[in-house]
Amino acid sequence: MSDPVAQLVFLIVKAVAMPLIIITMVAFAIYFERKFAGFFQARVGPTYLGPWGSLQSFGDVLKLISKEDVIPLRSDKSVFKLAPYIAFVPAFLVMAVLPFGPVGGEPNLFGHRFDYVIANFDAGVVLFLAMGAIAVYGVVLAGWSSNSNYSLLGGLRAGAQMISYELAMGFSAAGVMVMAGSMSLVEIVDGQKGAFWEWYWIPQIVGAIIFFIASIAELNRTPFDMAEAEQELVAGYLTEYSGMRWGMFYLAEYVNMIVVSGIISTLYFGGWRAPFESWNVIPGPIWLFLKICVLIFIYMWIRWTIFRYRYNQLMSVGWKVLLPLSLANLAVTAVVVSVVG
Amino acid sequence: MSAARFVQPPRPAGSSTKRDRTAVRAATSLAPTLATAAAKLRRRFGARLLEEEESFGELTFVIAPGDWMRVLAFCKSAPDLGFDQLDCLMGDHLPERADTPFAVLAHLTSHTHAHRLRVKTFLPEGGSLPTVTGLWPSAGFDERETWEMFGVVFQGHPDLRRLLTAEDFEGFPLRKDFPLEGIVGGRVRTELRGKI
Amino acid sequence: MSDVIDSGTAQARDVDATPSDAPPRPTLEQLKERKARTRQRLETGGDIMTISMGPQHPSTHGVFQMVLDLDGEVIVDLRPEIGNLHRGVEKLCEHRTYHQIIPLTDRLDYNSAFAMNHGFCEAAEKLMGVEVPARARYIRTIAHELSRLANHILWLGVHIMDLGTQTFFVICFRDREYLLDLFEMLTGARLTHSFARIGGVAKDLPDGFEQRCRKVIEFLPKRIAEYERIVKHNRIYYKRAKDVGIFTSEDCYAWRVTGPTLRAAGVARDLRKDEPYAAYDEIDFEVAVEYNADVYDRFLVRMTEMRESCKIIRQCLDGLPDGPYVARDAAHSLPMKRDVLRDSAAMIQDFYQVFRGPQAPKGEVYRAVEVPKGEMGVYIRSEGGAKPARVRFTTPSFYHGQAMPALAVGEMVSDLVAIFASVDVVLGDSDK
Amino acid sequence: MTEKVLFVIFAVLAVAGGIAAVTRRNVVHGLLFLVFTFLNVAAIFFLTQAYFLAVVQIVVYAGAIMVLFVFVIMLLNLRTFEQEEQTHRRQRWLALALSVLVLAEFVIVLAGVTFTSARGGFTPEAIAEAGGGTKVFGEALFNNMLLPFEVASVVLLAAMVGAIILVKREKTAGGATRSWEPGEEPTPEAVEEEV
Repeated sequence: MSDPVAQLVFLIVKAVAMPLIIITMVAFAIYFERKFAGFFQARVGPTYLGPWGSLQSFGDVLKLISKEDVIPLRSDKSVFKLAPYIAFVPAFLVMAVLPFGPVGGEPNLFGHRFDYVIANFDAGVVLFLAMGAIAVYGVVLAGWSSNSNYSLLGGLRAGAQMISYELAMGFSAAGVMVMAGSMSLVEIVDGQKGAFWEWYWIPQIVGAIIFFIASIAELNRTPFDMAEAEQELVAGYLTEYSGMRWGMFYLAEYVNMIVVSGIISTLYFGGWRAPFESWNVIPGPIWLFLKICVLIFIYMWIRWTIFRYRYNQLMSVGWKVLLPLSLANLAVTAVVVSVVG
Repeated sequence: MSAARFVQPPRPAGSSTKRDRTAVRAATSLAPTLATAAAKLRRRFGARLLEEEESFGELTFVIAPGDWMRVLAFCKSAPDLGFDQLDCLMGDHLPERADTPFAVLAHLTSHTHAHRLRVKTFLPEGGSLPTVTGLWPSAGFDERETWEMFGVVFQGHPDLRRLLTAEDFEGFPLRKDFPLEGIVGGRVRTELRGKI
Repeated sequence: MSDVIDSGTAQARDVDATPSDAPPRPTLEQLKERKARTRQRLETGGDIMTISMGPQHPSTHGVFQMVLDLDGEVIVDLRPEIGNLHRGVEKLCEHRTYHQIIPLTDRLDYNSAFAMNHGFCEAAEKLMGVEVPARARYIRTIAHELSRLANHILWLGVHIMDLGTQTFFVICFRDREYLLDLFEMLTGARLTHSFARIGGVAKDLPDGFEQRCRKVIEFLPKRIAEYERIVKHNRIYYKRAKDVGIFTSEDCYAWRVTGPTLRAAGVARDLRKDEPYAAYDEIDFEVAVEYNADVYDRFLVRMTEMRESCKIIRQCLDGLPDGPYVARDAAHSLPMKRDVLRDSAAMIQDFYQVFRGPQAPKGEVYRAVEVPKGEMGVYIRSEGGAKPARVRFTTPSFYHGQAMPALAVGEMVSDLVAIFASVDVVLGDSDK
Repeated sequence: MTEKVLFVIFAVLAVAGGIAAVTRRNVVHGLLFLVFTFLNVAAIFFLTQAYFLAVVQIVVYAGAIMVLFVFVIMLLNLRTFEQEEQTHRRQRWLALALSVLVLAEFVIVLAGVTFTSARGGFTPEAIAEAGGGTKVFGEALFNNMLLPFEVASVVLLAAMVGAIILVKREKTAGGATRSWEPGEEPTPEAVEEEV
């Protein structure tokens, strides 16, 4: 088996396995979200299906698929049907550029080189931002095509919010790009050699915090869940959706959460690297998985404890606080990097 | 006039709140401020106050429908009366009064003087009163309810629609001749939605 | 239940302890100016979008409907619509004896059912001239304050949930459970108690109630401190609630908005003090007052009220007199149950009351009491006999819902839910 | 070979999307097809290994600008658009003339270019040697073509300011009458006179 053929086989294997792994993670993320919610609220959460209720999400998906799919009479039907897919697909594409282990170097598998990334190309961070921009379409179009005022308000809120926070997110990620001297996620991880105090989160602490906050807004989770603010807009852009179409938005939300956690781990927390170099005997994917789990837990923790912002407060936080801070962070980083080295 | 009340600090703790129970319970005589207010009303309107009744420590004046606005406006604006809150405006049906079977009652409260007054007027079938929403906006729902329950029209009310019953309900449910059971109107006539 | 309480997570920590450098109280003019500032948002013009918020909506607390005209997210006009829960209680009252009306009043404000029973009984007693014995007055005070606690805790959970935190709602429900357990022990029902009777209450305090009740009221202030720790100093809550939905004392008078909303506007108006009933004039407590007239201050007022309620209950338990729990008034009251089983006169009275009803004199009365949501007035006109000729419940929610346009126009949709929750509307109360 | 097949597929899709974009009556559908075209163009950039350019194409065109576009369309009433179509009847001929002109321009430019010359010295090997596509792109933009870049940004800024001024509305008082506003309060004098 020559190397190009092996690479092709590896690529197919990775491209098939990755979505499956993510979908499984999503199912358990939903399960854990509900378990954590129960824990925070002094109740038990799902218990019936599977051991400790752990198969609940699969049951839910079956239920959603078998439910009637209601499409409002006066909606824009083609757009209404298209919107869930637009929201669902981009998140997966980002996983293609996320390294989950070492890339390049010596042959490590059956005499061939197995790269722990699906596609290594030099604009990975920008691709993440681009896919975020595409995912907005799903939400905005869902809101518009439902022909409901609540949906429209939710869609508009989501659109404005995602655009505003994407700026702060991009600029804080630019700090990391400047430090690594590259936009490739693989090279960003390569730049973070060593133990955990050598990762980018210490020099880029401001950027990391801004990126994290902006990612909450990007994910539409409390305290920034304007788009589907249940107490204000019923369910925002999801108001008219039902059955598996609604389920796809719901799943997309969790896929996004996993992807964003992966991106944050890669940008600031050394990606697949172990916190101490001697611990690198444990393979990279496991470390990345653990980091993603911790970040997801923090997202859940925040969701079940914090109040929701008002819409105009959200915008002023984004434009008046996060954006200037991230710009300043970028400027300082650029000056320091060009002076020091 | 409410400003005086507004800056009043909360009662200090422990200041004797224990009152003489018998005095409170008996409460047959009117509060002194209310006596002053009643005297002032009598002086102002004289014979226009058709009846005056004092029972259970409450004071009631019966006036003619034509004086409704005048008396209530005076009650609100005169400093000694100072009825700044309309506690409740309601209707009543007394079929035994053949000519004027409908009563409209206004319960007034004063935050300045902490006293209450009831003003009452009797109306014939199909009678109407001027609205007092200009004096107390809270009369809006009260007047709508009185209209839908008794059929008393309030002239000049900004939005006199049915309030509690369905918009296509027929009849005036709180009149004594309205049956307790059975179906009277109230069938869903969708073509009327938004028009009544 | 006791072990559950003891294992609670509450720490005895006094959170606020009024700071000595409290901010100066705003004057009425300053408040009006602040309110005018939100109204300025209206002057932007633009296209209007009309939304029907309710009758089925997560934060209208029932079937309240608000038709909103929005300019972007700013509310330009608001039309409240009620009546979706109308059950014709007033009409029913005209066909029931006074005793039979009491269960109907439960269904008005079902979150504080006893307060509603109590208000009606006070009015009926005023009409019939029934003297309530001391023990009954104290038991009524206890039950009334328990219902105030239950109502405010539920209010708090719902209010906070409307601002986006679902966890807090469950915490509040957990603590409301202790109060409902007490009610269950006291009255046999958790929600609709029908516990008050003309001239007293339905039953005496059951055995063990006092110890249990004391435990709960020892424990609740710690929980209230915990709520404050979570909510009062939360930055997002502060930003969402401060200077939102300003409603000055003048507005309150004009729209007949009473209760905590009025007290948050700096008016120390509390019928428990001003027109005392039950045992309130024999007990020391303070009226909670705040001065900024916004959502935040309404929260503070309710927190103080809950502490005061605990204080009142403790005093009532300490000074609980002996004696009958219902008036010995053969013409108007039901007899005590234990007498019915022993005494033929009491049995005759029981039959008489159940089958004929209390014989009220001719006349009309209006009696207002301070229920948790505000002032509830009961008007009764009697033409003699066992059934009233006209009953009118002047319920607080009716007016609070009506005042929504004056409260919320100029604010944003997100504030609307906070404001609507802050004035505390329950639809059973509003629609009658 | 694969590359060429893929190129043809994407190019056909892009052109089809472009045609659909201008022929749809529903403006939102038209815009969606335009986004589709942009995505296909981005895919073609991917094929030429211009990754950075492809991603930027998505971010800028498909992402930011189009979202704003969708916003504008949603907030305007679709019906007013159809009416405006009728009012601008005369501009049709002008538009036709202009489009012919632009097409001629394209043909002339493209006629003088071969694909090898269009690629210039930037072969994949040369780009890799120079430090990756992003670096090459940045150097071209900020060193060799700095002046045009800055001129373009100033022009865009001017357009932005103009748009803001156009959009900003005159201040109008909020709705004249509100349903809940109570009637006028009678003045004490009027009450006095009546008595």
